[in-house]
Amino acid sequence: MLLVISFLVYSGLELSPGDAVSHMISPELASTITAEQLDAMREAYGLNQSFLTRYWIWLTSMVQGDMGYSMAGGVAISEIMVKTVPATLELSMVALFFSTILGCSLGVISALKRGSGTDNSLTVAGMAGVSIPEFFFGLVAILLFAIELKWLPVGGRLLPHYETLWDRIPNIVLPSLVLALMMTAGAMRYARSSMLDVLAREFITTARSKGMPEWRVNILHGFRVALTPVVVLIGFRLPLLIGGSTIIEQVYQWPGIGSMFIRSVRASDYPLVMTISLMYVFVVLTASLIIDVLTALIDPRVRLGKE
Amino acid sequence: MKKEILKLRGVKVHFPVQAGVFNRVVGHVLAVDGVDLDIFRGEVLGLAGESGCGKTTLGKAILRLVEPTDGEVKYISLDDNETELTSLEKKDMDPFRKKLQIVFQDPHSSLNPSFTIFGSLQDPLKKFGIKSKEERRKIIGDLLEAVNMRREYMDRYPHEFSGGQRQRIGIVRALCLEPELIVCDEAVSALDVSIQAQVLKLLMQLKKEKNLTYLFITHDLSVTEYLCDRIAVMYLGRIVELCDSEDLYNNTLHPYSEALISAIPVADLDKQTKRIVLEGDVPSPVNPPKGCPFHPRCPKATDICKTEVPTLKKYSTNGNEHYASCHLIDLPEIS
Amino acid sequence: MAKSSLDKKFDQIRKREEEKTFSTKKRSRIVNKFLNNRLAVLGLIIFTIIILASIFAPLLSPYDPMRVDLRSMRQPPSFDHWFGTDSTGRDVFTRVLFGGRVSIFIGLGSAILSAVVGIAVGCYAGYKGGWIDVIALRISEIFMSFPQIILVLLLVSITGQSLFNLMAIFILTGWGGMYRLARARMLSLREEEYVQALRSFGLSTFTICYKHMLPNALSPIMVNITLSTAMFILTEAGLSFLGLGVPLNIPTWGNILNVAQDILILQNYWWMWGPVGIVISVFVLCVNFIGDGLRDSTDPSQQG
Amino acid sequence: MKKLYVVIVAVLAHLMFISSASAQPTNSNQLSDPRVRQALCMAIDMKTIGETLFEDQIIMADSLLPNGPMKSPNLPDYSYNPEKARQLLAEANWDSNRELDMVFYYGDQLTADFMAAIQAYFADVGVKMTYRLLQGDVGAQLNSVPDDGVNGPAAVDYDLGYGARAAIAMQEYYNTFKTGLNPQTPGDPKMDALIEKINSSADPEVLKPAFFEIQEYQMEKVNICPLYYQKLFIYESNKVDRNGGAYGNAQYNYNWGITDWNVSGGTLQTNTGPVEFFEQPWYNLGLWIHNKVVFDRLLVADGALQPVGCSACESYELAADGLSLTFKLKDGLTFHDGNDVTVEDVAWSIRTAMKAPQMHALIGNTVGSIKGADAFKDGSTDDVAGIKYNIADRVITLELTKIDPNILTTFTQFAILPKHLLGDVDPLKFQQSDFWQKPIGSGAFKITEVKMNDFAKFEPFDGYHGGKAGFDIIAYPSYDGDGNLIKNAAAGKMDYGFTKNVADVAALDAMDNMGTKAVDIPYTRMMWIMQYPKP
Amino acid sequence: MEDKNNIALSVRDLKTFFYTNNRCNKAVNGVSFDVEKGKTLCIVGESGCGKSVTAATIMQLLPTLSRIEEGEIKFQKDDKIINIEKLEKNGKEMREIRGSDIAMIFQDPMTALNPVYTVGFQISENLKYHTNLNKKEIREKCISLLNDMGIPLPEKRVDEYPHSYSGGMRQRAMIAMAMACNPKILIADEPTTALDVTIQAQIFELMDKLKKENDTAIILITHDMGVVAELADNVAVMYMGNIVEAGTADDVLRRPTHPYTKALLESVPVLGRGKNQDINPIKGSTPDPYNRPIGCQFAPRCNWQTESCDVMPEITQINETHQVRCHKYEQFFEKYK
Repeated sequence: MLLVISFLVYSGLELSPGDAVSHMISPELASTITAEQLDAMREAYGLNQSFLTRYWIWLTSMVQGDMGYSMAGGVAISEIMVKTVPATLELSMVALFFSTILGCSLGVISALKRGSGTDNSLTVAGMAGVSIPEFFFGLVAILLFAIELKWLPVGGRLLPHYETLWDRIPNIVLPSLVLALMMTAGAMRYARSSMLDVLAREFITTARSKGMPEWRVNILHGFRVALTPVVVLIGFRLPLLIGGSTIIEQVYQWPGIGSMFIRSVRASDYPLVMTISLMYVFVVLTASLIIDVLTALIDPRVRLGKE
Repeated sequence: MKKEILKLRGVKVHFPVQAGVFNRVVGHVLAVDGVDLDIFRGEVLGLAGESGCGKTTLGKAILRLVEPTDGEVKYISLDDNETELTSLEKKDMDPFRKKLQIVFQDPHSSLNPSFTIFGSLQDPLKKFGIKSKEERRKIIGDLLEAVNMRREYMDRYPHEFSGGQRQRIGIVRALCLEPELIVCDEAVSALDVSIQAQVLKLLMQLKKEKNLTYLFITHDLSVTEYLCDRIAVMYLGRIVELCDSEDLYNNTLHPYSEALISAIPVADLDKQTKRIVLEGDVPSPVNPPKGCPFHPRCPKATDICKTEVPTLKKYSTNGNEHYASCHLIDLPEIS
Repeated sequence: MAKSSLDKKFDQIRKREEEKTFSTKKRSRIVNKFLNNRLAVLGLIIFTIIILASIFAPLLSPYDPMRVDLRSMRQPPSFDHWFGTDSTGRDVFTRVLFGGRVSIFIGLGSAILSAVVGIAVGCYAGYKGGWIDVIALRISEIFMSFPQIILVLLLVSITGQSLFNLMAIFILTGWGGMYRLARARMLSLREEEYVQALRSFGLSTFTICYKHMLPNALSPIMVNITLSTAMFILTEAGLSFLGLGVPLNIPTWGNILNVAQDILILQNYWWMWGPVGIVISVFVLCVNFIGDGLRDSTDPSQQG
Repeated sequence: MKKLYVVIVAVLAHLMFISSASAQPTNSNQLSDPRVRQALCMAIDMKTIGETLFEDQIIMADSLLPNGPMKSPNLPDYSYNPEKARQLLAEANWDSNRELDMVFYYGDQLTADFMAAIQAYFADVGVKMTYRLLQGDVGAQLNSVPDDGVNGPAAVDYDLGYGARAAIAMQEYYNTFKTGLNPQTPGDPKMDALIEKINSSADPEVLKPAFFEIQEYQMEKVNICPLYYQKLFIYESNKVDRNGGAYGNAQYNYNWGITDWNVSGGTLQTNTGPVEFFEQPWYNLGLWIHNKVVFDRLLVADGALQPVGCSACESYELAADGLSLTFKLKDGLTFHDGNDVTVEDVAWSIRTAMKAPQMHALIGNTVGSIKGADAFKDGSTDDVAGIKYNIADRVITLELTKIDPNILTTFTQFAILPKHLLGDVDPLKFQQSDFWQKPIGSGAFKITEVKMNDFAKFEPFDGYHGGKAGFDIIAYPSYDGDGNLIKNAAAGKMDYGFTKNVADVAALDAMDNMGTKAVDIPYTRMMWIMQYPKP
Repeated sequence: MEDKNNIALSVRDLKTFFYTNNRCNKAVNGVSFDVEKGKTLCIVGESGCGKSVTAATIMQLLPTLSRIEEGEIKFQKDDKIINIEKLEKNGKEMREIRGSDIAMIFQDPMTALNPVYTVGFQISENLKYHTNLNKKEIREKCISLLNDMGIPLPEKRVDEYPHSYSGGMRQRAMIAMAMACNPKILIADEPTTALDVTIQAQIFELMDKLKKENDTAIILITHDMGVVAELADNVAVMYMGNIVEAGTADDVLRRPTHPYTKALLESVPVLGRGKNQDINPIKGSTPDPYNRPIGCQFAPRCNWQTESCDVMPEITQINETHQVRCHKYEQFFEKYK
């Protein structure tokens, strides 16, 4: 699977105009560089070899655990990854955490109060949450909280002298909240419908027939079962989260994998684009694996490997 | 003289069981595990058994709605031509599809909710050469009247009908190509008792009018007894007993049939008998027990039952042929 | 004991029932249910208004969306310019209307086309199974193992920016979801008895799956189309933020909203981004409402 | 018959409007007709655009060359004149169905608005035009030169291009119009001769008439349409006091007296910090903050980039014939790691610059004119004949094969890099060295902390010959023209920087804590016009 | 009627209406019956007749869009009579009755057990809320209950999840859950419909045993006259929200007095009567609950319909135990005697 994807991405990049060398030359200075110089650079970077050869070289070194070097700066890609991946993970995990908690609880409340004013307003708010373009939302949040009210920083992740975790929290608040709010809406809708689904099931009646208090019926029997599909769906939304973080990273100057990806795509930095794409795929596949494990933990039917 | 319409020889249907990350096949459900059966023209053959015994799968295998894994299904035409159905190409199957039809159990899923009755039914007619729309409408209209429904109903949607009416439309569908054999797959099981009787009567009446043969699949032995000429009892993919319907009740040979009959509650206070309560559940058809598949639950099981698989042998009761597969029958076997 | 609002409603219904004055309008249950969903109806109304306004944009506005009037740049909303003017003096209201044409075309067009592709493949693969299914499944997995925006970015940078390319990319990335949905639906429909009945007549695969089964799979697909319309419109806006969306010479909602990147404009010229921001959000919201309403009304498991 | 008519019209037009340029298309591309090009120039009301879109922050342009002593007083007037434009187009039989394809490479909103304005003005005179932002390999899409430098066809596919040319040396504006070097303009022997002329001397007085002539000739032919001269805007927060330090062309290096600045709070926050690596300083000479503060140069320039004296050198001497230049290095210079700066380092830097591909044209021209450079480049020698040095005396002499009018300017910009750290690097992969993760120079500030992508911290360097600054610098990774500048400035995260975007200026001026200062720079925005036949 | 002390539960003129889709469905429209201690009352009827709603009403387990309109449900709890219909739906008192005094088992044991908890946990919940046993005792009790229900290896099975149980075992587990607190009344809503006949026989055996051992009154809801014949002490036949005939099993099965009861009995083939038995279908089909006939609900399908049937007939007491809701019962009774 990864192999096929890597080949497709590599061929795709081959089709895009220009290569890394031509991107190293800024347009305003481009006319001053001679063709010989460019060819010399191409040779130095091995770009004059045939497409398949380059792919093979890339693939074999990748298999050996050598991610290669970014073309633009010659920095080892593993080093870039070490710097950018934690940033993105930090952002998306915080967002995922908040959105899941918030989304699930609001969704459950909404389902339990089905048809009430609370339910309706939560539904509308949730819908509104997924209907606003996220960069717009992010920018307005910056304007409001960072520039007008000056409560929070405008962006960035690490600052000099900001050593402790506590120092770093203000920086993550805005981007993660914006990202989380966009996610919450989705999680809430899933939680609500899943919960409604479960509440209509017969074992809820069974639980009630045992004379247990409502909270126990709803939470222990209802929510616990509703959780499985919610976890699965949140897992499926993980790619969305990672994708969403790309734009949020841009808005908040968050030095994560997303902004790195955009830069490397623009610079046709093949090795970097390849590695990041594959990493994305890897993350998505890992996520689905984790989801499988999680569902197994939550749902005993899956745990025992039976239907 | 009785003439066969279908001959089943060693029919097996095995479904692969997939599991694990790579969906590897880890075993097979032996849904039907070697069935020999003759169906005679003009008879009603009941196929009875509990859920999971393979009776429905067998019915569908005859029509090749599921592909048999092994074995032969032979169709014998009126002029005694034998055709082996399971080895036919899909398109060569068409002339026989006309002869063999099926009525399903669930009146809710057996009709396409997006089409009117006519819309659902016209495509098969079209396929089998009835080109003009008027003609198709006439055929369907006539059949609707034959099942005591109004001709105009063909332009209504399924949700406008009650369960019993839908089941009758299902019968119309099976009848529209003038088949010779109809497989009734639990055709009345999902109906309320008051409706069930209507449909049963209708089926009997149609059989007489149109000279049909039924393979009547059901779990309800009282219905089988009422309706069928012969009954085959299945257990875990095999036929354990096959005989005239009256003999099954009066001269039961197989202990499973016996238990089954006794377990059926009878709405007659004068006929209450002692229940034979079987222990445990039907074993999984993925790993059927060794020896006689029934032995773990059989109250009469002996050592031989645990090791040797009994075959279907021919006996005679009441002067009729009576087949059963049990080691413990002390009747003389007829060759 | 004071009567709850639910009780009062019950009393009303009962009274109506006993006086036989309940409405007996003959409408399909689905339409009825949809119409009972106030949000969905509201969504449908606003959706229609926005679409009609976009279609009839030239009739609604005396201005040309491309007409530059540098001497009247950045004017606040007035009677002449309902939404004010932008940095080159173009009428924002007109641009929003014309931008809507393109944005809605991209959103709805891509959603419908990707649905067509997804359904065509999904129905067949879902019904027939076999190697076609395996291959289509693998291909869709490849597309779906990328976060969508990442894949779009990658493809945009490969193919270059143009309206056509963008739609093609949206279709390429969007068909997988539809395919899976159609496939899953087909897999469950395949077990329905009417399908088996059709098979027992030996009807062709094409007739069975596209004529008889497809209509029953349409409602979740419709819901999905609305949701992907919303998503594509938002993605288009996101891409123009990254500078990889529709070329700037074509006004789209994303391109118009993009001026908000400039903090100066964001702070001082609200009319240049406010109305279009609201229009995008409201439109997407309406589409979502409609989708939700459709989902509820076509879902037999939920009563209301 | 039709042909005859065309000829007559052409002759008439020739007589009436244009004195020397031939008033008819030279090839199948209608844009090769000078009347069309003139019309396009006259169709754009740059004055209004300047006053509105550009908030009065631009200077009208009448030729490629910026205003100054070299500017010819006799340039033709192509200011806004729609009637004349229409008339010229009519004469040239402009095909009103043709849609011109304008390309540009700036992603900002202002440029997009500018393009929309030009589109509108063109439409007004009956010329259809669409515009698109180039993606991917911009250089190749913009600047590929046709194989046949006279007849084409064009190697790239566009009709008009919006872009800019910045130069320190005035010759740089014209050198690319030589036959076979220009992607849009077909070669012309007269132009070649004029270019030869402006490169023939280092003496401004000698060059002046040559520049007049080439300007006038080019504007007659209108092979580009000058739009405006860009100003550069230096912004500073109220924490910064330059203490008399000069303001100049901040894209390059000049004497700005940073060691004397006062920065309240002791930390100067700025942008243009590194993203993945520090860019080597020979390409974008002064664009990044580290270019300016981490490295030292032999000479120093003033704000207008004229060489004004020594920086790392004790003294220098340019021979009267202009073919030999000698530097003597100051004593006691060290790199930030404590190693001495020697003439060996200078010589190695020059040699490496001959081979390294990403090189500013100014430096490329200078090092290329050193004796033996060609032989060194093609690998036939290991040494450059024209570089002679004595380590002990700290003296280095460069011998040239031809006059380089800008050689002193070059050494105000040419950073001296440490040989002991970079000596083993393949010049072709110069940028790929690990060195650029945390480079070491001999400039006023040393890099002490780098969090790539987040920030880089610079502290004053004790061993700098020009004195020690009293503040640290923190550089964030954002650059000229991105939206983050304004956000960060508004949040008080920006104390110094420069921009060329007038939209930024308006935003910055609106802030209480920020101020901007405009600097005239040689930076011409223009419209390229494709005169080769279509590919 | 018999000694009042013998009555565990008494339902009088109960009406429960449903309000879905903005319509009112009179699902239970005036139902009265008594449940005797230690006896089995079978409520029999076709789908949609209101028999399950009646059960849910007694437990106050109705869905949101429905309510008890009128009537009384009197439950005798330790010499106290409690009016269940007056209790708050999920209030404390109702919860105390549920599961401990009145317990219920459902039609489909596949869906009635929560798939994510062990069977032991689900049984113990009942004990936790209605007894003072500590954890260890609860566990022991669970195991002994499972053992009583005839589940092999209860020590092991108690920690297994429902999906590893077979259908019959699940229903046994359900019964164990219901019997955990020795309820006075066990409501069984079609407990064997989803099961095979051999398993059904096992379950009936078990219920019979429990009834005898614990003196529990059972309300058994079924559509199968055969089940009634086998298990019932008393029978109530329901049609379209009303009880049309009630009495002892003997009364109703041997001397059916209502045309509907009679028709029901005649429409199913009886095992052992062979091919020649006569079955008589009931004409037409069950009416649309939103479009009910006026008067006697069965009239349109009844062979004995007259004009007087346009008025809903009153309940008539034929003898001490046998009652019927029909205008013509006398002729009918005569004719079929």
